Amino acid sequence: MSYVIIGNSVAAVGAVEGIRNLDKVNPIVIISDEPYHTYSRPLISYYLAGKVTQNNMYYRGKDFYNTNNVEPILGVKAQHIDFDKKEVILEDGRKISYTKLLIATGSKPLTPPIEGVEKQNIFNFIKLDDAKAIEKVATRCSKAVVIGASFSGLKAVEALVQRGVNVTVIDIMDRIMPRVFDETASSMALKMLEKHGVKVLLKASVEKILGHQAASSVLLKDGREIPCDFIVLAAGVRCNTDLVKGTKLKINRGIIVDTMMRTNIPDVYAAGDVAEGYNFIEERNAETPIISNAYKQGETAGQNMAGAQKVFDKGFIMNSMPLLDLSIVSAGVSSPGEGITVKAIYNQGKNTYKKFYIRGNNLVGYLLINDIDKAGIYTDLIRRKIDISSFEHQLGRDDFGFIYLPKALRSQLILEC
Amino acid sequence: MLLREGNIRIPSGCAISGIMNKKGLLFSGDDIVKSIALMHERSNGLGGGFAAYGIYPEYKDLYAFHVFYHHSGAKEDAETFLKKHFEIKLSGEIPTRKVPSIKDAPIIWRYFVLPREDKLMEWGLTEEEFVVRCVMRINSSIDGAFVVSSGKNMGVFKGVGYPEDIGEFYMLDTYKAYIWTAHGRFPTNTPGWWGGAHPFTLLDWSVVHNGEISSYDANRRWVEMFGYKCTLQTDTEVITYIFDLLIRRHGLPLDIVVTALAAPLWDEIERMDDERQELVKAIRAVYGSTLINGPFSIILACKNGILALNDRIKLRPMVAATKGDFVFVASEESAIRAVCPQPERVWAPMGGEPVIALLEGVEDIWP
Amino acid sequence: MKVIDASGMHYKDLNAMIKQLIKNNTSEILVKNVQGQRYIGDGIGRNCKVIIEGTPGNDMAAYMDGATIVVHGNAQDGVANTMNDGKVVIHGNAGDILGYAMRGGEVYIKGDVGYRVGIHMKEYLDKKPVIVIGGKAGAFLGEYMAGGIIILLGLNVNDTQKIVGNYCGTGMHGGVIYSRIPIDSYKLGKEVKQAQAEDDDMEIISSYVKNFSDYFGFDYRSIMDRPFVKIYPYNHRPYGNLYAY
Amino acid sequence: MDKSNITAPKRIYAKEDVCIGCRLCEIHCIAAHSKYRHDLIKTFKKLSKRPLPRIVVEEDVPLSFGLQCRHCDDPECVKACITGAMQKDPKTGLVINDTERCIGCWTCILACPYGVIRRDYTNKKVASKCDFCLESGLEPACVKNCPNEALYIKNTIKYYDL
Amino acid sequence: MAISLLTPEFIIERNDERCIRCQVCVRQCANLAHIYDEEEDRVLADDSKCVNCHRCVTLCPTRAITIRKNPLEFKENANWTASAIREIYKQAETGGILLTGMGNDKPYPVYWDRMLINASQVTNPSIDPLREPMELKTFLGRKPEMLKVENGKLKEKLPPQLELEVPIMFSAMSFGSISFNACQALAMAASELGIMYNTGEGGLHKDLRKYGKNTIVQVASGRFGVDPEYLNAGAAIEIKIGQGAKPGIGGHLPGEKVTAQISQTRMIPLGSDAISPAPHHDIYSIEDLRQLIFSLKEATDYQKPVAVKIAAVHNVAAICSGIARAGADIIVIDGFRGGTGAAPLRIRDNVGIPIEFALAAVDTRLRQEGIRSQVSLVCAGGIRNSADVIKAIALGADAVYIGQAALIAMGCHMCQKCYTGKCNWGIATQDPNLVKRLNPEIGARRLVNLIKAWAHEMKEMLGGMGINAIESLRGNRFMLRGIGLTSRELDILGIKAAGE
Repeated sequence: MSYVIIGNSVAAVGAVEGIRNLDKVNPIVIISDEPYHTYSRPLISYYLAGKVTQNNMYYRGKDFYNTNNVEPILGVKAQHIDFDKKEVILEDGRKISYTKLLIATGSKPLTPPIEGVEKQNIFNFIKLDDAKAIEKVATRCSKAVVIGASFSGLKAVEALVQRGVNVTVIDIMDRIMPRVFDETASSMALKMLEKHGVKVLLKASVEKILGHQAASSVLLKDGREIPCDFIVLAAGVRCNTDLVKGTKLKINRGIIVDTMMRTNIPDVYAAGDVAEGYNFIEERNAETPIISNAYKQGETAGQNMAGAQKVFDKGFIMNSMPLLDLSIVSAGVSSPGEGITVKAIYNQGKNTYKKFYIRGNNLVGYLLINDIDKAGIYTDLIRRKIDISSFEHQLGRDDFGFIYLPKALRSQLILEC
Repeated sequence: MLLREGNIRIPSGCAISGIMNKKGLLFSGDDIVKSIALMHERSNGLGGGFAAYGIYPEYKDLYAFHVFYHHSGAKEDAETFLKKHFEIKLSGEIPTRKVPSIKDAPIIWRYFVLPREDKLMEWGLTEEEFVVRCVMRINSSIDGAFVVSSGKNMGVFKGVGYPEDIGEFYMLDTYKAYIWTAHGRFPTNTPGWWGGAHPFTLLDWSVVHNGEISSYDANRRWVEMFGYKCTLQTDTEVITYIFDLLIRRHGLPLDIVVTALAAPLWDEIERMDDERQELVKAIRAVYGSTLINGPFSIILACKNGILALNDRIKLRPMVAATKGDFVFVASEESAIRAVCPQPERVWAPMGGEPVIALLEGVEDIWP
Repeated sequence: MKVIDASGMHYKDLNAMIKQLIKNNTSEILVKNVQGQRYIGDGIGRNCKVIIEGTPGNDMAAYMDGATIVVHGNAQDGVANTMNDGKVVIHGNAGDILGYAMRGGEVYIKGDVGYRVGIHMKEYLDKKPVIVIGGKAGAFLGEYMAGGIIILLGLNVNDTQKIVGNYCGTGMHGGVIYSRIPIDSYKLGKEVKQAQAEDDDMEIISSYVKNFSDYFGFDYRSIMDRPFVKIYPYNHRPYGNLYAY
Repeated sequence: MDKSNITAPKRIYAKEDVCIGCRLCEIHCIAAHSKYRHDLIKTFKKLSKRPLPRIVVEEDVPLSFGLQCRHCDDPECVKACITGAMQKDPKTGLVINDTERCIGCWTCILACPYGVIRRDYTNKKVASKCDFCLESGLEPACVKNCPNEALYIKNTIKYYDL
Repeated sequence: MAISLLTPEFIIERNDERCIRCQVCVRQCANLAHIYDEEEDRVLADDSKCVNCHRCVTLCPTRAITIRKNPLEFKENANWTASAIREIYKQAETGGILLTGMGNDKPYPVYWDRMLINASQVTNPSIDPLREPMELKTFLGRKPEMLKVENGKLKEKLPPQLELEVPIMFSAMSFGSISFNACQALAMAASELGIMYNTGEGGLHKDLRKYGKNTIVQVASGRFGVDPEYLNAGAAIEIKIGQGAKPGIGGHLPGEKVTAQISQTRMIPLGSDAISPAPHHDIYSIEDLRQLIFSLKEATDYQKPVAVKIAAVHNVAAICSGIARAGADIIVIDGFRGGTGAAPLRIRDNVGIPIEFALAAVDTRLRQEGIRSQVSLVCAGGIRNSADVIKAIALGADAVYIGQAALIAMGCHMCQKCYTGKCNWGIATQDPNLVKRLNPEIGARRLVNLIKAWAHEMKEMLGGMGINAIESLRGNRFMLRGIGLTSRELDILGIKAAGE
């Protein structure tokens, strides 16, 4: 019996811990093209901002592989998988055979089809190496253009601002973080970004990137030209399915898995950003590229690989994003839809915003800005599909908490920890 | 002037001894004097006394009144009262010997009487109750007169002095009885009043007692509700009344009375079976005020026999012995061996465990 | 139906006998020759009818909790004292403090009642005690009354002034007294007011008067042929300002 | 699940019927986690930047109760943590945030079903939560100082037996 | 509004060096005497609202608060004392009856403190209660004059008795006058101690029915909550005629205290006044009392002892004789120091007599009539410690009731403001925000501790007297001596002077 995991991020760690929960003996091999000990990708913006050192980015302790009896094969890309022979073929030609295989290759950046995008000083922002590369050019008073006011784009903006870089953000949409923010939220963020000297250009599409070898400015379709020393691309990510494209492994946007993280091929599992698991709010398979999800999927896959019968069917999107002065959290549904009631409370004085998406008797999504300390309770209401009808009117209170839950529910939740 | 018994409560310690022949065989007072004399150290010369049953066989149907008079006026008053309520069949001075240590003896007189029929009718009482009331009347209202004993075929001989001297004084060697009890007294302070010596009696009952009970006033105030007057304020007196009330008037069997006076402890009661528990709880609930609390060992005597009893946690000594038809009880074993060197059985009864000796053929200590 | 001849019986024995019969599920008991035996029906919680011939003693139906007692004769004092539920029908007069602290059930008296009737009557949730008096009532009717209904019919009263004694409703802080004859205001306690009974009042009155007429053979229509008045408290807190805080 | 692996933690529970809303638990919690360790006067008089209370009294008069980290068996915050700072100690069963590694992304706040993790900006931006007064020998200051015994510690082994 | 002439009685002193602005005091004062000034970041005090209940003092975590009597003086006047003047101001401002709470606080002599207890020396032994048996068990209830025993068995069962492990009970305190949590604490403690608590006239809450074995249910003039189920729910029934704190007058629970729970328990509508008339309107004479006693016995099939509680008044001995003869199984006498949730000040301070005299007089009288042993005697009203209990029993009581001592054990600080309903200790209040301050478990524990401590002390005193069963102390007046008493007082108490 041998376990092989392709990928070395959160899903992989979850899998190792899931396997080791049940099987302390059989070897585990981790294969990753990155040369690093397992680290947390979202930390790259903090790394870039100078808030964490590389040493503090490791998701688990230095002895993680050792204590868990894992053989890491790092800095070597997996080239191919022979599902019939149950072998993983590495780029250096090595063949690693497996009894159970987990594919946890994560996601990769989308490169927008812009002229000049191949020039130097244009970076993605997804891996540690990306951050390390940006670190070199992002000097004080340098000028940066970030393309894409998305989650990762804004995290890059934050990091750059904190490094003293002059930043311009460009997005084609009329508001920032369009998938999560509405007009109100967006304008709160805009106001804050402006305060920090960030220029935000909305409804702006990039015509091309100018410069000799290196990018020197961005030309917009409306003719404006934004000079810059470097560019960060944050146009989004997609599942990194390169390894298995064209095989018999079933793929949609990501690798399709059931609630036990099994793919269509026996003994092959997938977890994390690469997988398209069950999203219980949307009640269909969809990517839910967030850490807790990746961990739980990995853990579930690991346990099942070790012989358990675990199900993880509680996947849904949630995000926390401290953005300079704002604390932003969201979970579940983030835009109005059929059968969904939206309640929004904006408190200008306190500069807080709360928005709830309610379907029937259930909370299915929310967005909070600044007043976020009780966010997890809302998340749990979503996760447990709790009937909120008796206290729905209390949801938006500033002091919302367990005290406003019905006594029976409250006691039940407190007991079930 | 020092107050005497009746004016004040005087605690005292003592020695007690009792001898009984269960066949009713009469024997002289020599033994009891010898027995009590052995415990000389337990007395202080301020009181000694004896009760004897079976001493007046020829007058056994008459009440024998032993009376102290402290002056002749008292005798006149008392005799007027007696004549009014009783037929006096015979009377006379109780014979005594001169004993150097016995001083200040009162006039000691003896009457054999029967209640007058017309008075009985008039008072509407039983003969016994009538006698009790009359004795209490004399003791409480005729100054200088004190009825020492008033039972049938029995009598009490007591006074101020060591018991052996009192025995000598009353010439007890000349009497024969089937029950003898004796008492040597160690009062804490007293001018020495003859009436205050023990035994205390009522009708046939006599009690000798060792110890000072702590429940005295609770006991006293309870029996006084039933018409008794504790004129002496002594433990012996109140114990006698409790026995009289429970046995004679309430008609309770002796074991119930013992359970009331030396009640089992609650943890003991908890271990009893349900029926017994209910009974004992009821006894403690109803007769709680008769619980004699504090140190005591007593010998209750009446014409049917004797009962010796210790307090329930045995704060006072008591030894019992048997030989043939004889039963002995005393504060010390040596006091028994002084008159019966080789008893068949000697034992120290446990706290609250009664020693009962009845005349052959009788069922209970009363009637 | 079981019959008990109560002549010469002590109340303790009589009541024990009645209780035993009820325990054995007797549904109707006739007690003959009752003469002053107290506490008949006290605390009885079962559905059962006790018919009394004679003069029952005091505290009849005290703490009663559901039985029915019919008295053929007059009743003495303390009928339905602290009664919780059940029915008492008296074919005659009744004495003082009838229905003291009564919480539920109904008492119908064909004739007159004594002093302090319905004193401290109360009500709670579905419990609403009712006293219907065919004749007149003594003073202090409904004193401290905290709930329930007293209906005073005054059927035998020639002098309307005499339908009730003085201090009617004094200290009253709940419930209502209906009277078929208006009561002179000097007879009322300062805590109550008098008004014409309204339609919903008349509805309440009529249902009980119907029972009354059925029990005692009166003509329902002629009783209801005139408007009633109601006496009710100004508020539930009559002594709110009595104290210095 | 392999039960032998899990140490049943002790948990702090509130009796809401007798919580008097005095907030002494919060006050003592602050002091217990300040550098003056339990010295209330110094903590409050000398420190302008004080730790946050890790127990939060919720109040909707007359109801009130304190709530703090449940140290869940299957902690959402640990799984959500992007740095690995939030860990469940296998020995004590406690969920402890390593504030050296925490970077204040608030993902744990987003995940905590009880809303008992708070943003602490006092020194470094970190998530603040109950540590069961680990450094005071696992004698939580809130429980020790509740004047009405409204907080109590219960071993939850029973829960595992279910 | 015209100015009030009433100046603050107390002054709240706050040591600013110690105050950490935690505002516990602000949150804890139901009288709003503490105010937090956010602008100044200071806690201020409104002295006029302080009742000196010590809640803030006790809860302040830095002990920054103390409360003093306001040193402000009126001109010295032996007749017009400060309280006399203040009472006039209060009445002149409101036109109302002065109300007060708890027992008479006037400096009348406390006769308990003028009686001394005996101990054994030499002539009989004292007993060591730590190692030797020492019995406090007490039965309350009617006793037959004598037992009838046949073949070693009881011929007739005893009438129903209350069996107490310690001759102390918690006296009647109604749900209404005190909080549910206080009632529950009393019930829990009574049940653990094997003694009784008393519902007072407030009915019995359904959650407390499980303590029935240790409950005395009271029937008072208001008959609140009285139905057959209630009467049968306890171990005994007590008819309340009077109360030591307010003999001769009724009670009155204002509507605002009639909360949902109280309304349920008393079986009256929410928010309506609960008025207890001064008399039972079915008792206008002693023979009527007999009628009520026996109606209760009838309703409970003679299974429950019936107690009758009266206030100690001038003719108490004769009244008690009547009560005993009316069929009461237990007589309760409540002395003029008895507690109350609310009483008119003038009544409390001027009506009634000391329990010590009342008890002695009643015991003596019942013994003179030869009926003392048939009825149990319970005394109440200002029993403060185990020595008071011992003295009461030696004077003739079978048991005592404690009310105020129990409340103090639960946290009462004797501020005497029970009638305001704002008891900061959660005892005399129905405000749910205050009620929860009394944790019933803590309350019960403190009560149990108190009674156990007293029981222990009583055993020590009994042991000293050479007595090992409490019944041997009952009426054992030889165990008492008076000090500083006139011979008339000694006579009434039936005791000798110290040294006699």
